Amino acid sequence: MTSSVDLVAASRTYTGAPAPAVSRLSLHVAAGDAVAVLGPSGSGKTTVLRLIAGLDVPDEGDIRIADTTVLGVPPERRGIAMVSQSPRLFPHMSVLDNVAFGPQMSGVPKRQARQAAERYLDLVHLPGMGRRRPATLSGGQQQRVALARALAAEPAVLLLDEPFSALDPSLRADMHRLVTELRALLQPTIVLVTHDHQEAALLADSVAILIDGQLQQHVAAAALYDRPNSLTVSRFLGCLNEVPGHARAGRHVSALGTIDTAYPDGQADGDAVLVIRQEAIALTRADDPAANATGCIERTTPRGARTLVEIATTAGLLFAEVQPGRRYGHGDVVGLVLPADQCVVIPTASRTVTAGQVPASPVPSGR
Amino acid sequence: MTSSVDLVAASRTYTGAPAPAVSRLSLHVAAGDAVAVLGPSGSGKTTVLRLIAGLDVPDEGDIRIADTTVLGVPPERRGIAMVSQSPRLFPHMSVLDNVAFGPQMSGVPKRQARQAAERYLDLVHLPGMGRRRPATLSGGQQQRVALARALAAEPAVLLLDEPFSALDPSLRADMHRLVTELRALLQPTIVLVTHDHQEAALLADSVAILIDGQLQQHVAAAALYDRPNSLTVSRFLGCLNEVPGHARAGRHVSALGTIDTAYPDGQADGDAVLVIRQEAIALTRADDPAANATGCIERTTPRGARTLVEIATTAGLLFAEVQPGRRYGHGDVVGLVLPADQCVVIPTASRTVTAGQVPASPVPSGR
Amino acid sequence: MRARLLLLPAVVPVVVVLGATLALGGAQSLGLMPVVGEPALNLRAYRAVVASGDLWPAITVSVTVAGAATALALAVGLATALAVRASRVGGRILGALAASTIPIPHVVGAAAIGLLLADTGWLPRLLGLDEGAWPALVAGPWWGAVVLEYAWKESAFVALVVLASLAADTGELMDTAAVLGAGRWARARHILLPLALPGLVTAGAISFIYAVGSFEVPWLLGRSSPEPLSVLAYRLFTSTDLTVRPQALAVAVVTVALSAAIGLAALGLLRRRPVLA
Amino acid sequence: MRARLLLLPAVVPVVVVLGATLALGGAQSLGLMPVVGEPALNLRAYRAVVASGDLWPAITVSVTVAGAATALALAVGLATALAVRASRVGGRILGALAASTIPIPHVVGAAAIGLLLADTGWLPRLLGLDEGAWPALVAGPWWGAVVLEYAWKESAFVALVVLASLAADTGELMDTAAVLGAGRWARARHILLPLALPGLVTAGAISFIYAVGSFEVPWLLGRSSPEPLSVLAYRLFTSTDLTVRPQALAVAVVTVALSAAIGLAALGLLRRRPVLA
Repeated sequence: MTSSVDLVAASRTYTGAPAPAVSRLSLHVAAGDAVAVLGPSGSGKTTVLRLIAGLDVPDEGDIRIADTTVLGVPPERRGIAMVSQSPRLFPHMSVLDNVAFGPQMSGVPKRQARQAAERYLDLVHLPGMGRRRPATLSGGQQQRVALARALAAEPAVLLLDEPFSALDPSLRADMHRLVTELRALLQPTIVLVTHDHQEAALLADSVAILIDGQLQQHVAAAALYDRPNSLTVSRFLGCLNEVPGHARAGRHVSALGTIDTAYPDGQADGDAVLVIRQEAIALTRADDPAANATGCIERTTPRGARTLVEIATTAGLLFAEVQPGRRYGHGDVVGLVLPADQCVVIPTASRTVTAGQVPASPVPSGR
Repeated sequence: MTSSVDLVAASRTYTGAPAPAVSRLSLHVAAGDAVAVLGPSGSGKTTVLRLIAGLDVPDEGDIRIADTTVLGVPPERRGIAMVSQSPRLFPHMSVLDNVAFGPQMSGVPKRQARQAAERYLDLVHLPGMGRRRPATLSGGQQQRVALARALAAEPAVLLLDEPFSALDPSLRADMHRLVTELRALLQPTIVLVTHDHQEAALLADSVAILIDGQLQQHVAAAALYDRPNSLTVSRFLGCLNEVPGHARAGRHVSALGTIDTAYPDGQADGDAVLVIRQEAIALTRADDPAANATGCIERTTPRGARTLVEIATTAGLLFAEVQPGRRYGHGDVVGLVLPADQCVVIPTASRTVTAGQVPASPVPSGR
Repeated sequence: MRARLLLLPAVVPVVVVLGATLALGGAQSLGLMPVVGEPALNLRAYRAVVASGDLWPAITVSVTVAGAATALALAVGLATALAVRASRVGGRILGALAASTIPIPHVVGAAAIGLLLADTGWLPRLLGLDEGAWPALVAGPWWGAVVLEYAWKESAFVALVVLASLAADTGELMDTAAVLGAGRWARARHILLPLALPGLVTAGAISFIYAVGSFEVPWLLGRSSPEPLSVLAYRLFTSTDLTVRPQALAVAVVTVALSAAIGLAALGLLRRRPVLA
Repeated sequence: MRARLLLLPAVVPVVVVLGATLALGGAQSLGLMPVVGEPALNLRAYRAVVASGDLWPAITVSVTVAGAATALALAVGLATALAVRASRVGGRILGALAASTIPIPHVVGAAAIGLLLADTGWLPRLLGLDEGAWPALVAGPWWGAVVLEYAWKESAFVALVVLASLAADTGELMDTAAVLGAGRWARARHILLPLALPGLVTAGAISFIYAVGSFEVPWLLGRSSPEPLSVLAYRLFTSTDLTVRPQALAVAVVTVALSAAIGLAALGLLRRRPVLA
């Protein structure tokens, strides 16, 4: 019942748009796998789903479901289902008939379709809600019904388009638990579109990072933050520390000194930027022999229970996020520990970035 | 130009509602201060702002601005301004006229009002956008205009009602920088309503935690996570670890053993729950003499670049969030370090909680 | 309190005219305000209209003509609205066409239809048909021209109301249904039609009420006998015999009652199917 | 492609009747389809109507009456809509009242107004006024009864259109304006009125066009001379002298042109003020 999904060098440019929404995108999703397409708004994520769903057609390239091209196949015969950011429940039907819609369309008699719908309502923890009108449910409940409706259609591929981004953090956590539960139970192929790194890493097996319509990197979810392959990706994932310099024999040399990196084999040698996440830098005493560098506290900002600390070093400002209870004051001198396996080196040639971390003016969020 | 704001035992029950939206709420905001009212959706946060704004009237209690009651004073004469979750720009006016609306209403001639508006548009980093129609701006830009419009009215009190929760994370970060900047520049009294802990801690001087219409705790923003006064607050702030037991002479005794707490003076002695944030627990080798307890890895979940680790201990499951690069497998035995200053003790008598951390079905998000 | 005061200038004329119309019209039809003689509450005027044999045929004709015209207008208007939704370019042209019929008064439309469809009209002449071969649409037994005139004019109205009443997210709901396996016809039947229903009911009721109440079109294009309600009321009202005026008002009251019944039925239908705001 | 085909059943009748109406009506008014004699393109019919001295007075009367009625309907309708927005309880009653005038046909409304306002009507009798003390509203020089009838009927329509066209977030915008320091009147002037404008323009244009095109009301309640456009066209069209029929169509063409001009002006006004979707 689950199928693989492939985009093969698919491009799509909207009339009047200056740049393609999606550009020569190739992506493989194995049957039963969950892939997250992660990117900022306006990066073409939703277009990817619309192309798979058949609501939009690529200008070039191919879309394949279960290794067969589906170009020319209308949405209703692609064996898919989709959940969007807004629940999009049919307002004139009861909750039960909403969920029974998919089975009914595939020819299941009304009574059986409704019985199936009851089961899926149970699955999303809304038993007995079937007789209510969608408008009488809360936003989180409506989104669960949308999920039940999509699952009830028994799709070979389930498309999720930022399905939880309109929900409260606590409702979102509930929905994440629910999806994990349903994945274990039903094992559909899932393509999830999101701008939330955490959601991507949490729900998917692998993450495809899409920026400006181009696939930047496709990595296992568990390794999402480990090895960004460009500054674009690193910045998009929220990494704040970049130290220009050059790599030699697996070490990075810069104004900060010589630092052991995650590439001891020297594969990244040459002009290169050292990138290390603020979560990975540990602060210690200035005279700690384990410290790779020393610096002077410039500023602190609360980050949840933790604190983001800005440290002035010989290589400019570096950022570290420290655990609760550590208090630093302006001017304190500290040592910085940069674990070698967290020190990523990105060759300068790949510096194709213009904006990103710079406080740029917001981009219109076209889809 | 800035004024203090006080709610004095203010209550408000909506007709037909089973419980009061706000119940005997007293809150003091000093002139020039920023107070965040933090709570889950449906907790009465927006009602607080509507009461201050005069868009709603308390059933009981008093609302005071600059130490004078404003009951009976209509919104337009309270010297306030408000920014809501949606920008609510006037669609039939240019951006400039939107921003100039406040000054014009207070009698400033049109030309001068527009000149003032230009200045405020510069302040929110939208110079030269004045002639455009609101609908042609992106969501983030519209929200900046809404902020400029509120500031241009030169309010004694600025009310912010989840003003950034509809924005992308990166736009939200931009807006947070902007508000911090504007606070330094204009020093208005600010009441900010949000469900986002981080936003509350970042933007406000102090945080009032409102749950089910009742003020739970009002603490300095820097100490938001340090000393929750009840399990309700602790859970709302996302703390996952609770160990029942009792406190004696400043130490907590439970199935986990005897743990030094943040109350060495014994002020919290008696039956009590030990509460410690997952960010504060450090993992170490099982044989590390610094470890307070040992446990066995049950499960790991990605949490951004970090990993949330569930550890089975003699006191049940405990949670720790560990830095990037630490990998644990199911069954690994580890030591847990619980820093004494992070071990909060909450007397069991205050256990007034029913739901919270339990994966409850979502609550309708009425306002 | 202030808002209540604001209501007054708006309430007063509506109440006065509506109240006066219904109360006094009702009163005169019930014999309480005779042109000559003493006032007395009775159903004489109603009995007289019934006795004249004009009332039942008038009701039949009015309801049939209005019903047929409304049914036709609903079908064409719905098709137009769906076509506008479905295609963008065609949609704009069609919308403009539909809107362009609005400034044409009924009396002009009726005249044009008359010129077009009469036995000796342009269309039979254009088609080169003999008099016998062309159906008697104008002033014929089937009120064809009257029905067509109303249907033509009201279908544009129906299309515009349906388009306006379809929620902004109809397209998204259609996409959702497609992805869930609903083909073109299933989407039209299960999604579009139910969503368009409130608009159809509203437009249909207004259209029907208009067709029952209006009288220039049947006068220009209909037969002289049986008369529809509006024509009958008008003839009795403008009669030189002032004693039949209560009968005119009785017919008017019947017309208003019929219209109100349709309006209430429409409201009932709209209530039964809750619509998302 | 398929969507295009769907368009056909909807497009055909609209195009045929609209096209035929305008083309053939225009053609006949321009002498291309004379009842007797040879076809020849000329403005004879137009010149004849102008020469008869009926056209200019007819245009003046039509525009004045329709304009006055529309202005009154807009004022009362807007006040009603605002009052409905402002108060909840009063609002519902008022909305029901406004809606309840819709099922009353114009001919019935006109008759009632006539009975109410004529020299010998109920109102002067009720007030115990002499004939001289009561203004000549019905069939008087100022067309008072005609204006009042249209205004009464259309004000309900205006109120409903304005209410429907006010965006769902109007209340929030009003709150926002209040918090920014705008008092009751400033809010009405700077927020509510501009937001209601598209509805007012739309309803006003439709109302005006209706009043210009309709003829039963002026016939029942107006003077016999000068005739408004619709009455003039109707009289010429139903005249036993078939040679004046081109003149009837010329008047109809002028009426439609006038209505279309108002419609285009309204569209222009609506374009100039962009409204948030």
